[in-house]
Amino acid sequence: MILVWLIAILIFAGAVAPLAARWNPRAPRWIALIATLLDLGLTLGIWAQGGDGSTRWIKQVDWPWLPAFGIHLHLAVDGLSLLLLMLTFFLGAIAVLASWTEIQSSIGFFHLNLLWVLAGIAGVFVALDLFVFYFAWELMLIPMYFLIAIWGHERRQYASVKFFLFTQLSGLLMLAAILALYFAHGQATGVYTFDYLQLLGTPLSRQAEFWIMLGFVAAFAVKLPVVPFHTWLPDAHSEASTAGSVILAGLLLKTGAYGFLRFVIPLFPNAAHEITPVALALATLGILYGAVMAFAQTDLKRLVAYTSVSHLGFVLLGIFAWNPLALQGAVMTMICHGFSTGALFVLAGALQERIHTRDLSQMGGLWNTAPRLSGAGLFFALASLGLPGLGDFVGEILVLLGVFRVSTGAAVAAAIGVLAATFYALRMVQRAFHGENVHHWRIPDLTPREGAAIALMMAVLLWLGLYPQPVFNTFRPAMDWLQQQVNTIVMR
Amino acid sequence: MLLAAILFTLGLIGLIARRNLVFVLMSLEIMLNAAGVAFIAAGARWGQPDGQIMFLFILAMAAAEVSVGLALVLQLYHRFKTLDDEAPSEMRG
Amino acid sequence: MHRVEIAALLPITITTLTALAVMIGIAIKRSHTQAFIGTVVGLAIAFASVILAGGVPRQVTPLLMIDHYASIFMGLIIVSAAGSALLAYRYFELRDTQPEEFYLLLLLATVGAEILACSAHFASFFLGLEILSISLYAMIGYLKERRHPLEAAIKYLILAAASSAFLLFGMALVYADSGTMEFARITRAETDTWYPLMTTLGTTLIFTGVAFKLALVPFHLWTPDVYEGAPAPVTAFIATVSKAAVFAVLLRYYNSSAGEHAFFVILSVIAVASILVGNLLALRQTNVKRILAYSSISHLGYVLIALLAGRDTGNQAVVFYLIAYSMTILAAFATVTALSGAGRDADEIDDYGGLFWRRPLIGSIFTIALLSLAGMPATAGFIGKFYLIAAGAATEQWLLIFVLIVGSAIGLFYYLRIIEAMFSAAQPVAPVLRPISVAEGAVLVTLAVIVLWVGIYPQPILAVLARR
Amino acid sequence: MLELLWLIPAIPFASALVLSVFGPRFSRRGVAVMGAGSIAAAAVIAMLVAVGFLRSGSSTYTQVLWKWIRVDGFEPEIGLHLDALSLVMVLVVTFVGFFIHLYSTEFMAEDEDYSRFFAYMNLFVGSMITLLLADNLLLLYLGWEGVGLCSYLLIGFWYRDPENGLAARKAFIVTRVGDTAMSIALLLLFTRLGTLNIQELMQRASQNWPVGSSVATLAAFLLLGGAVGKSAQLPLQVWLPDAMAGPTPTSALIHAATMVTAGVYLIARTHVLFQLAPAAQLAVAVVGAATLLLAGCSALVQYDLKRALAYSTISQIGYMFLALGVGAWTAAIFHFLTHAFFKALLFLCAGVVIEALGGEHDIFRMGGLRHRLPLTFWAFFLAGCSMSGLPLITAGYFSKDLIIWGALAAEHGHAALWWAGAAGAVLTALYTFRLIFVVFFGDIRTPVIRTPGLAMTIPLAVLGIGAVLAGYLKNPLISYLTSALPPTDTRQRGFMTEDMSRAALAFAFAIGVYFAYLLYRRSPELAERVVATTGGRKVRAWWFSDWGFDWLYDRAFVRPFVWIANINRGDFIDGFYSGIARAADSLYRDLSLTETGRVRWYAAAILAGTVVFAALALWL
Repeated sequence: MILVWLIAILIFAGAVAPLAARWNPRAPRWIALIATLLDLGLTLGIWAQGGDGSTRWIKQVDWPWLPAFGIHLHLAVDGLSLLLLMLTFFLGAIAVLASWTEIQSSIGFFHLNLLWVLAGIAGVFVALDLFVFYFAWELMLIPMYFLIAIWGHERRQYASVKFFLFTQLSGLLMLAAILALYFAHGQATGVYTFDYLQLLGTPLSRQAEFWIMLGFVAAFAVKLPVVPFHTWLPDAHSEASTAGSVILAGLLLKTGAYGFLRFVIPLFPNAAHEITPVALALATLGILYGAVMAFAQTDLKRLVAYTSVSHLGFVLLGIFAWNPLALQGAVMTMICHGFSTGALFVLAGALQERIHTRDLSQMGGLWNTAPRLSGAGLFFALASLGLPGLGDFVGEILVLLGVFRVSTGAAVAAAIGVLAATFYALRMVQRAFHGENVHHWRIPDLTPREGAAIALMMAVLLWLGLYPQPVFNTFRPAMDWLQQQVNTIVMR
Repeated sequence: MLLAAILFTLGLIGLIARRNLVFVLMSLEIMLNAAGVAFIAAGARWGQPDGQIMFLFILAMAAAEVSVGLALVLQLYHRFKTLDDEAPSEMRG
Repeated sequence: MHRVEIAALLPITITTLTALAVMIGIAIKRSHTQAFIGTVVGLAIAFASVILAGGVPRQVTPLLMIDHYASIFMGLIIVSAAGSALLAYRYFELRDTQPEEFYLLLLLATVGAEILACSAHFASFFLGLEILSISLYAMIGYLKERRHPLEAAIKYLILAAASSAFLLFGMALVYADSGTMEFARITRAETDTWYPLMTTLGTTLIFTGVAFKLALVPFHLWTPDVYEGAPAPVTAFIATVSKAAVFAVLLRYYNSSAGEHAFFVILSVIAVASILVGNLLALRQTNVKRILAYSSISHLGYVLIALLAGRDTGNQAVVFYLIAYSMTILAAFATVTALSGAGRDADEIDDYGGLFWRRPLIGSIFTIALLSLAGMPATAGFIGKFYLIAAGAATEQWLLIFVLIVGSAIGLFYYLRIIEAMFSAAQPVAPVLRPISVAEGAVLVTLAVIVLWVGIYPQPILAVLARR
Repeated sequence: MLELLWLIPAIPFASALVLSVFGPRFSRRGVAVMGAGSIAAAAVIAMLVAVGFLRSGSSTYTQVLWKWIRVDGFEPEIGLHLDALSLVMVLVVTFVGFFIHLYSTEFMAEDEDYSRFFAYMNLFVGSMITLLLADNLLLLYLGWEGVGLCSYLLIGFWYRDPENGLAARKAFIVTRVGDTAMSIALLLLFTRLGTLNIQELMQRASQNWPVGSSVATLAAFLLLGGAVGKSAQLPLQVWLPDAMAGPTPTSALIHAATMVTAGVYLIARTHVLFQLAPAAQLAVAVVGAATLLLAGCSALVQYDLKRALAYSTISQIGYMFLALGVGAWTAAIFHFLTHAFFKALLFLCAGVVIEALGGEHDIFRMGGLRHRLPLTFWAFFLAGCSMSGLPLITAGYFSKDLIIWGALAAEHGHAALWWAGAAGAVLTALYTFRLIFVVFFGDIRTPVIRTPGLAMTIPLAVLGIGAVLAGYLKNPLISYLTSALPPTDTRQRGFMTEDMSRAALAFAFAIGVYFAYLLYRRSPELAERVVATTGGRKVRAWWFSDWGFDWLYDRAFVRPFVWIANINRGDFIDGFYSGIARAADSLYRDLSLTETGRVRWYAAAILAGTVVFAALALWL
């Protein structure tokens, strides 16, 4: 029940926001902030109760929706979903804070979209019915599209349409695959249902399993994104407003990774195991390619966007290493990437608000005038390059440790990817914050509001870097279960 | 049956080849009547009255068709001062 | 005739009577409002009678088969016709012609459509189609003072008549072979003569006639011109009533007789071509009515997939999709109509620049309609598309599904272009916008609610469809 | 007492955190007290811990603070491990570190980013101590990367000059190349041995792997990769000379006394592994020997005071590597100790000199400073003597003697290595006294504008004493270190005895000093004449440019990478998708042509369609 509330609060608050805007133009901000914080509080409450790793499904709700198709409103959280929900609401609140002064036009409609996209993402993370999952998966695109298309930057139209087309096309492939699975299950067992738990272990021929899996993989690979399906990402990230970029990088990409973990691996273990070499190759390619691309960018947000390609490569790598170390590392990387990259986008947005450009060549020497902002930039650049002691490192080292057992080559290449991260991270710091302040910027430093958001994210990253065990404990049951699904395959 | 097919083809050629809208309407009439002939032939084959009934329907319908058609052609002549079927082709693409 | 049969025929009868009543009313006193109210009330009663009569399947003479599907289709046709009528009132009010006869034509066309929906025989097929078509010629050209409606009407007339000729000739050929004109009894009588070839040929010709009405590739070329030229409420009528009625007959005909491999292949080719060509043609089109015309080509292509998939799922998917599509496209044309000033229709994308910011309600509704056309969740179009893919997946039509997916992606592009314009900061070049009337507002909101409701909780409709 | 161990890294970390958050609001005095005081506190605690540890009599002490990660058998802890090796190093780091901090309070007094400097410095000390005390390789890696980060931050401390930024990035990236090798070593070790705890790791390695096994060799080589990066040994030495762009105290602390010896520490820490991999150990020795010679040559021709010292650092660390490579483990650590004192001192003196001359780095614009900066001169002189190995008095002599003798006589000793060491000793004396003669003797070329205050002179004095007297710790220290490191197993090879080696070292010192005197004091024209020859000029340029390593790396790695990255800035993969978009667009155009608006054309299309479908139907 509380799961429905989580989403209902967001939808309701989103619907109220434009109405409240007529009463007071600033009201939507407060509404959005309160709604996200309320949800964050609720999820923290769930975590406090059941996040100790003792049970697999911490909360569940199962209502019939469209019985004609065997569709239920089946929502549930396990440790993995719970953590991603917390990330969602945390970054949601951050996004609201980051847009506090940036968004000055149609504030009500902006927050409607912001809250609804969060609702969609939350829906994706809790859905245990494939139809509901797909529903939420597609539903989050529309507000996201508006966030980019209305409040984005110069090339927002191009970027938003590209984003929409990529995700929609791949999403429909997944829909076809979902239906194929539905009928395959129905024909095999006589039970026509979209329920995830029932669809697990559907007997499929080798070919059918492969093709159905491919439909799912298409959707998740575009979202993740896997090179060469990544080209929507730099455009969308760089053209979106700050909140849009934060949500895209911090959350939307995670839905792709989540999809692999929740659906591809458990539903199609055999087929997924068969594509391991391809997946590992694409993952390492993504890590390296993303890093090289990031190095070459002159647009700050585009640079950060390509770092996401690189980091999400680690996630894919971890998922397809088929062992607990890498798997948990992948999840850790997902979570930490949400914070570190989200924060970088917040900073990029703060910069753009101040100097009205994202072009690195127009920056330089900003430390001089905005030391707190620059220091934060440095901090998150370091997180991005995998500095031990910060969260990203924990995830990456676990992935590397896990992958090393499976494929030395991939692990070594990925380790080189970590090295390559140094190139772009330092280049970014140099171009933006260090050097002489040649353009004579005089900009205000982080405001207390921004500073608080950033400091919180720093604290979280440090915590995750030095004492990540509570997080591991939370998603361990989910991962253990996943591992059981996998083990029989890997053993063979 | 063969006669019907030949008539139909003639009508079709007229439809595609003629520019004058009145001739186009006439061609349509020929095609419709060809279909009617075909119905009669088919009805004859089975010794049923259905074919001839259909022919009657077709006649009635063709009359209605032509009356509306001529009304429109009249209007067209009013507006465009021509009966060329190329004239009313402002909408395209 | 038994009473039950009379009851079953009630919708058609009531619509016809309404037409008569309106005609007499006009003869007595010319009053737009009176004709309008008469039409709407009559259609409302007709709709009620559909619900009342929608019981057991009943064959009324060999001509008409009033079964479950026919009832649903008639309900859909009546609702769509009523919607068009509601839109027409204000639209014609602004244009100083004599609008009363329009309702007469509309009702007649509706009668034709209803007959089509029930038809189980070539004769009723043909009669219904012609009643519908001839009324439509006049409706399209109703604004005879203007050039574009006239052009559209002439084009439609010539081509529709030609396609009718094809259809009739095809019917004659099939009849010649099988000796019956009832769908259910058409069989290949002999195999040793060349007559069976005539059935094949005839069926192809019938498809030509039907495909023309449904605007399927390659018989689609008229569509954009007619959609653009016709008055917006008439376009709405063509896009909904005419399409639904013809598809109803196609569904019945295909299911009862034509489900052969050759025709399966032909219809598959038509479906694929319609989806791709329709969507591609709309890609950079700047006229909203033409965009909707092209999109209708592809949407009918989508529906063909369900038809081809067959079985119960397929048939249900066809009906569901047509309902969803009709409601959606009606909402879209309602927006176009509601925004069209007296001078011209609001049909250029530029007319919609910044619409959302100036008219949030209409903007939202049009957005919902477009998203529904694009098949986004929480709209009727999504469930419809879901149903189509389900139907395809149930019979493993993977190629067709793939084409549908590609087509949807292309389609998304141009729907987004309109949405983009509505949400942009641009102002329209020449303001054609006018304040909307209460009736229009009510229609718009109702349609939007329906589209959303069907998108979120389609269970009632699914339940009706599943009933046998 | 021992329980206080965790405070040694914690205090600097806490101070760094406080300084970075609230530093800008503190007064300068407050920052100085906080910055230097935290290190003093750490040093005091380190001494208390040392006392406690020595009293306890055990050879190791482990303090687990908390479980860092616990995932599927991978269970590194945040745990500290104290033994003789780490104790010695922690003491040196905190002690020398404190004096350098003290020195910095005055040296950096004028700088606007005073608090940021101390925040970085404290962060560095904390990381370095973490590195030294880590009980597992992952935590060690944390410290390892932490010190690398601080090195980067401090080299680029004066961020306004892009040159500094470049040097900083170069330092970070080049060391990270080594770190990557090291991280792969971690992966390999954990995968094969199932733990990263250093003690367990060493135990399991020696149990599971025979001497010379390929896995051990691979692991050792990978660790060596990390070590050469951090310690600026061949082939990754290129970053250290440029690192001199940082403030001088930084150079003293990070790039001379402590961080750059982390590689030495790493190899000593994992000595079991290297003992299992003789090939890797030989490589350590060869790298050390080659580095000490090459860097010595380069040091000879530098005219930037700090760069010259940087090359001397590389060269001295080469000695340590040489010692490790031949198996003279304790000698390496002893040399680390003495080197920490004399090299820190040299840098601090250089800082004084450079400050005094208003930022002049070129030694040939210096001169005659002996009288103007007497204390500095004496400190520099003592440290120089120590580094060059002035026999029997200085600390450097004792440590270097051990190494050179070990190069011949230790387990893996070899005559060639001895000769390299001896030649290096000549070079050391030569370049050191070149600096002394050029900077402190001769004519005054640039006026002294500033003399050091108390906070700068005290460290000079204290470290000066250390540079001389630390040598007398030799015997107790070495014997104490053997509780953590294997004893050096020496035996005579060939005719040479230990005394002869000592004499040779003394002789090398004398030769070096004499030639330095000859070339840079008595008749500088002689040096110029040598350099003036074509060969001389070329050799000089070659040595000056660090044997062309920079040039090579630039062309082999940096430029190709940047070229590839920039040429693909637009992402060629996107071309595929825009190609699809273009194709759709042209299809749209073509198809639009069919919509002619002409009714007869439409009718023809209907006919054509019908014919085609009829044909299709009949054919099927």
